[in-house]
Amino acid sequence: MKKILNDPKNFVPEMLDGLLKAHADQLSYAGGDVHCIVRADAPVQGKVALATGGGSGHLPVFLGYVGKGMLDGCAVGDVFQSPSAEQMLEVTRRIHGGKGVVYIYGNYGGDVMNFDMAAEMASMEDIEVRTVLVKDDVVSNKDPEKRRGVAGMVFAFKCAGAKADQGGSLDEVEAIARRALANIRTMGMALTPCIVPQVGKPTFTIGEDEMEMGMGIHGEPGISRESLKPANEIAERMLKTIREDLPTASGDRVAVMVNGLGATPPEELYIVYRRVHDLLTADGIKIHRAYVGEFATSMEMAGCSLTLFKLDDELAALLDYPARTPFFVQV
Amino acid sequence: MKKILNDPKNFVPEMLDGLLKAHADQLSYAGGDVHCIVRADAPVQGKVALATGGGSGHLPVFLGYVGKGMLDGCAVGDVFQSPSAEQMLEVTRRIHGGKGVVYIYGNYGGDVMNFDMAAEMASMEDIEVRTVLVKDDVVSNKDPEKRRGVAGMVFAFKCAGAKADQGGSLDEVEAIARRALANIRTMGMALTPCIVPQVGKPTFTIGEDEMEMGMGIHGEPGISRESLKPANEIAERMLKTIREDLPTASGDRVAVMVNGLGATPPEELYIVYRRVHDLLTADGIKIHRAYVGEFATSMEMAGCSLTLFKLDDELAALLDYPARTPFFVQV
Amino acid sequence: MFTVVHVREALRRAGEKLLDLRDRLNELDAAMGDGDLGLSMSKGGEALIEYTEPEVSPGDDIGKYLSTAGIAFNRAAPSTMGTLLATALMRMGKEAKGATHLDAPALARLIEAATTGIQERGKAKLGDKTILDALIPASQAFSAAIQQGQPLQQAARAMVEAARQGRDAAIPLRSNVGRASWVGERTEGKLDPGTVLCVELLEALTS
Amino acid sequence: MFTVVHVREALRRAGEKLLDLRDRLNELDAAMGDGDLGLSMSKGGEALIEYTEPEVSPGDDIGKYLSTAGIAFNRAAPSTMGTLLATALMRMGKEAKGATHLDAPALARLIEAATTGIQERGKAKLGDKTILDALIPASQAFSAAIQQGQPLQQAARAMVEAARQGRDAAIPLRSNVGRASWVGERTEGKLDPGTVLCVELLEALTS
Ligand SMILES: Nc1ncnc2c1ncn2[C@@H]1O[C@H](COP(=O)(O)OP(=O)(O)O)[C@@H](O)[C@H]1O
Ligand SMILES: Nc1ncnc2c1ncn2[C@@H]1O[C@H](COP(=O)(O)OP(=O)(O)O)[C@@H](O)[C@H]1O
Ligand SMILES: [Mg+2]
Ligand SMILES: [Mg+2]
Ligand SMILES: [Mg+2]
Ligand SMILES: [Mg+2]
Repeated sequence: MKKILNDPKNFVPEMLDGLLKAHADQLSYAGGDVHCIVRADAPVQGKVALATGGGSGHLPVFLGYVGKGMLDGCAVGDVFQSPSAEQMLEVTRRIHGGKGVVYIYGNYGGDVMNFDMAAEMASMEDIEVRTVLVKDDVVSNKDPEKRRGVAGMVFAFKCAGAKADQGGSLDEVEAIARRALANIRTMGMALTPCIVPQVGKPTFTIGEDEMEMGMGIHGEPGISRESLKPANEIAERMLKTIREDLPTASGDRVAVMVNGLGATPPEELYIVYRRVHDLLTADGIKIHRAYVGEFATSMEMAGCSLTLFKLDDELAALLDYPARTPFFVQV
Repeated sequence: MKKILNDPKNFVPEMLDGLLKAHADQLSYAGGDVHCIVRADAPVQGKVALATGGGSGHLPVFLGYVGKGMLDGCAVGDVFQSPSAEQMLEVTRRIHGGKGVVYIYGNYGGDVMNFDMAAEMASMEDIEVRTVLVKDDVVSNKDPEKRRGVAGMVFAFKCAGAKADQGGSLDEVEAIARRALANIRTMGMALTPCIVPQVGKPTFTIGEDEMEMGMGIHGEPGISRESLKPANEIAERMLKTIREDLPTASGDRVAVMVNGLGATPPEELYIVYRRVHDLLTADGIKIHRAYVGEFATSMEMAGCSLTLFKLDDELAALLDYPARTPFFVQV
Repeated sequence: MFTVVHVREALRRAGEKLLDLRDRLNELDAAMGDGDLGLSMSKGGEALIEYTEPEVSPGDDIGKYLSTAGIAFNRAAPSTMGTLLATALMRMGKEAKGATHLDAPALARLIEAATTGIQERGKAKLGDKTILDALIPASQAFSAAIQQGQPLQQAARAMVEAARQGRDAAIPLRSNVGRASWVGERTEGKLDPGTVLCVELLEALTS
Repeated sequence: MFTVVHVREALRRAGEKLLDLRDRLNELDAAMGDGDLGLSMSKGGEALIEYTEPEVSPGDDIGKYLSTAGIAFNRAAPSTMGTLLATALMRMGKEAKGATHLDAPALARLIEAATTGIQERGKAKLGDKTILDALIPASQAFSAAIQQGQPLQQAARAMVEAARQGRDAAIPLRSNVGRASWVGERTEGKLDPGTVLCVELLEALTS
């Protein structure tokens, strides 16, 4: 296992300790537990608070988006594992600014059950909680309600966070998160597995010349294992699959994200972006903003995902709104 | 070769095409050659212009720092290969705002020779060029003049870029770049090689349980090949080596960069940062700013580097000054 | 009649079994999920072992003992299965609230409460290829045997046997919930790790 | 007497040799540098082959032909070695400026100019374990043989032999400039790729 770490058991707490030290001006933690990350200035009184959470190993997702204009708090679990209901409750208490809390997180079994428990407990403390599940991974299930959440969640954080920062009500912030997510689709592919530190071996095996289309960010098998294709073909197929699920036509305005899963260099991501850009532009679709880089990763997995976000005027303005977190700055 | 690309021969031009399309609001190119990247608003009249250049495969280095408050232009070579003197001259012409140009780039044979040729040609066109070589890699040579340039160059770009943005003269901007670099040291280590697309196989081989301390960013062998050590020990040794070369004592103020070489996840970088932070803090050294992430990479190489930058009041203020490029935003 | 002393021993055995199962569960989960079931269960197991460290007195409240075990288990293992098993412990605790002694019918009610808790928390049905495919028939077999007046040993054997049959009957099915459901038809023909866990845990608890 | 026709043929042979050497130079460079020497030289080789595509007339200016070849070579291969070889071509071009015919002493001056150009551009000395360790003795041997009135074939053989000896004499040395210098003592005992290139190129040019 080629990793720079100390005892694998301390991987997450040491990572969090380092991160809190590096970003003490922006981040703090609640309840004496470094897994309960909150904005340094939490609670922001009179603002709807946004929280997320999930397993570690996906930086910048999830905690990397805690900061001004995006999220107020994040409960951090062990690698690829949900945080506990207690930790989520701790974050919820600390960020609540009197106007309620919106949970936005990925549709994974453990997370859903724990966040549900946390929401039940929070409501017993008179904190109103709304839950918005991210289910943007188009190929993970035919039933849109059963899909898992991947990189597209960043756009939801961005728009809902902007709405909350602008003084939106609990209803309004929840509605923006839902409307954004209704217009967000992602598809991913992987070339190599990653290694969970405490497991110590790759999450799956794959041939030296193979790729897996539709691979999940925890190494969940995708829709097809096949020989490695050229970047243009990969880009085309991901875009086609997404557009079959999210109809887009000439005159539409979109944001595009080409996201690296960890080991894939930005150079390769730009080669993928190039093809996506050319195809969309050729169809008369306007690219309002392009995001190319690592936004939601799987440790050292090689591969990428493509996210399309169809915008209306309000969503575009919310996406453009400034934000500042340790991993995401937009001016 | 597990890479997402089309024909390896087109790796760099396709990457640049995608990048220019993604960041058309911030970047443009000179002389009809996508290898000659310049700020979209170049030339900025009445400002000293800053240029860099070097081989591809190190994103965000080099072109990723072209933007407001940092660099004006960058000549981009093929993977790990210098751009040509002609390309550098093209960039120089396009960014010159009447107050001269400062070249800041890494001390590599091919680059030095081509930039020297470019500077000679530019002076024949009455453009005054100053050259500042980056030689921050402490272990690459005992003789400081023969060292190679690595991640520390980003701090030099930042400070010199801020000085130029504030209206500094050619002498002043050059002096800041030199003063910054006199106070910057970096050391790196690697766990895995990377693959140059047109070569198609790893730059070196290394055992499954080995690391190389002092490894260069093109895979140049380092100072010792040894069994993989815990993160804390790696951090301690890099810090110790750097501090032997750049004396630091209680009361000093520094900026710290823990830089990932490509495949190493940010989680691991924060574990390294944590140890560096604790050691410096224990010695009474104040950490003015911490940068943890990918700032200078080697494609999909696993490993990291540590950079220490000893600050005086002016350098600290210049480091704090806002900047905005496609890869680096500071507010 | 069972007291908290027996419950403590049973939880301890369960905890040790979870440690033993680490590699096997990781492997099974890797084949159709994310390969971490052994990891999270061994953490839960450690928490149970630590939790059962202190002595108990035969007159202690069994319900409270089980509920608090559930909270400790969730803290240590907040994964899907960890949360389901924590819910099971908490529901058993709720069912046994105030009791210091349990007879066979009370034991059957506890197992029913655990099964219902897992169904409500996870919203899965029989045939979805989850732990429930082993647990529901096991719980039913146990309750039926107790109702028929069979001795406890025999009822326990019937329960474990029903769990085994449920586990094996689920092999050809396709996973319909949780991470494994994303794998789709490739889960057909494979053992569901949750059903394996169920069989092993029931064996450990009744041994 | 040599005309541009011979020069063109020589450059073409050099270009083809550079293509042939691709893998070998990559391997040698990987052992002590960044492993790209074969890559850049094959690009330079392609550029030379393309450059020598058009016919030339025996009366053309040899100097101009060589200078322009240097610019084309630098554009295609702006690496350390590429820039040095481009400089060599340009300096030979400067030396031969205006000439349509070259005799043996003129050829010797061309090779001396190339050697000086590489020294000035790269600032390396004899013994630094670079291409110069083969090129300087080769150039000296050629000039000496021509001065002694030896026939061209024999002078060429002396040149190549001197380059070989320089290449081999550099094996035990430690690289003192360029990327390889960072490798330090681990370069001792290894062939410098630049010296190998020098021998091969001189062989190709004189064959
Ligand atoms: N909704 C559910 N209800 C009941 N059991 C479930 C449910 N989802 C998954 N499972 C069971 O949990 C097992 C996987 O547990 P675990 O590895 O903890 O999941 P994850 O890694 O997704 O958090 C599966 O084998 C299955 O038996
Ligand atoms: N300053 C120099 N002067 C002359 N030759 C040099 C110099 N630096 C390096 N070399 C030669 O160049 C060879 C490496 O060339 P190349 O692979 O192009 O370098 P790089 O990859 O560093 O650009 C070395 O083997 C050596 O012979
Ligand atoms: Mg899991
Ligand atoms: Mg090179
Ligand atoms: Mg699992
Ligand atoms: Mg080289």
